[in-house]
Amino acid sequence: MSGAPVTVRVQRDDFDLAAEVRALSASRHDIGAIVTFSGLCRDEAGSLSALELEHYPGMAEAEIARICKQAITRFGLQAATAIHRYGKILPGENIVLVVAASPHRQAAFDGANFIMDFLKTSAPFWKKEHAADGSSGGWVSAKDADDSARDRWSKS
Amino acid sequence: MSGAPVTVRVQRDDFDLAAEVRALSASRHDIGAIVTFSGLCRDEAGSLSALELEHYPGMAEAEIARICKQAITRFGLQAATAIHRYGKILPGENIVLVVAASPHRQAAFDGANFIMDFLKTSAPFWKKEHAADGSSGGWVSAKDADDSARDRWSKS
Amino acid sequence: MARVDLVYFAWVRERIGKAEETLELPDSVVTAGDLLAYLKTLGEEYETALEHENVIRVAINQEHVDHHEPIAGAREIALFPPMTGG
Amino acid sequence: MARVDLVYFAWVRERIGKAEETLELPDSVVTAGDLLAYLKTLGEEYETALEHENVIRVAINQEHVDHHEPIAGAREIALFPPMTGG
Repeated sequence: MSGAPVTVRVQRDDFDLAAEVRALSASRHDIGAIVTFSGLCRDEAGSLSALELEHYPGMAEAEIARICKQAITRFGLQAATAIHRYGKILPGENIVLVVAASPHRQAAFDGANFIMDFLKTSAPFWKKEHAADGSSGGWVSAKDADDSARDRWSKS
Repeated sequence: MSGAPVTVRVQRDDFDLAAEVRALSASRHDIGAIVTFSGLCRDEAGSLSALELEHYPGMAEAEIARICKQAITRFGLQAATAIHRYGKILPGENIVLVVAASPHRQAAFDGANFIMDFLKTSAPFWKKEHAADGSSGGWVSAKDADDSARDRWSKS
Repeated sequence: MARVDLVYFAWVRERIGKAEETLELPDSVVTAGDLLAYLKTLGEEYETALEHENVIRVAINQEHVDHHEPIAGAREIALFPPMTGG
Repeated sequence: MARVDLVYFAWVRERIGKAEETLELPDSVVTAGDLLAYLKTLGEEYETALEHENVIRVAINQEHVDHHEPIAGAREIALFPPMTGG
């Protein structure tokens, strides 16, 4: 829906899932479904001590906003929120949050899924691993699977 | 994953999205993705004043738990939570919550989506509408679209 | 004769006019479908409630069953419309 | 000669050894691909950073572009590896 509110933030601090859902749904009674996606830092069976997230300020926000607006148009979302953290992130901590609201459930699922797939492949963020043994695990490589996940949205 | 924790509740009171996500993810560092689905009562452009949710106590919990366990096995979820409310629910209020956790994002999306599709078609709940003009809008009819949404999971 | 607890939900409950009852079923009632047919002989309210037999869902001991399934061993049989939760 | 701000991220930044710089580009640099080829003539660190040209992503004025696209009008050009956020 055009005019549907889009909230995009790129920030060092953690976010509050419930507060973001409330902000997006408060004082309206036409939302039937809200899907949230939280991406968290895994410890990779204890081998990872932290992730360091680098981003391209300005472009990161712009790309994510563009993706959210595409999702709103394509799936008829009533609202979309995307928050991406940067800096040092420890295992168990949040990295990214996506929230999609719609009158019906499948659009909310598809909208959040679409936003995540495109965010992963086109929002300018890069992850560096810090290994638990003190060494730098180096930069995370992009996965072909993420490109495939994105490309399935252009099939239908 | 067998042994993955399943939390199922059928209750009159509202639930707390953030608390449920915290309960499922606290003190573990192996979760990479958490998808939540919240189903809300829509006011149908002002024509609906409330929904009345009836359920079959005992069977409702058992069916939802069975569906969650299927999703855990099928998608390799690390944990699943499903909470369904009953009684009178006003527009803007929550009806149902599903939370799915997994190491990777698509499994979490698919797991939550699968649980919702089966919950809608096989968990023993029934909705009665109360119209804003004071009349009873009667019992909500089951939708063919919900059967189709469920049946797509047996295709692949 | 088998003694069984019957429970009804939503518009099945409203049309029959009660939420539950205990009945002695004749031996001729073998399947869930037989039960529906038998109940319809008990009065107009049952006839109205179960008019469209094919949409009525049956659960035995809190598990969904098809109409052709036997009810032997049932302690509790539930009849209800298609579900509309979620 | 066109004056343009260049910004580098992740291992492109680390290998070039700086996060940003302003360069005067010769008129022969027309496309994003030309820019990559030109930068590789500036020193070993650029050669190492941009060795696998095809994986380097380019953004002009904070929008993704393909290597064959012209850089005319660019105020800021960013070079970086494939993205790994989310």
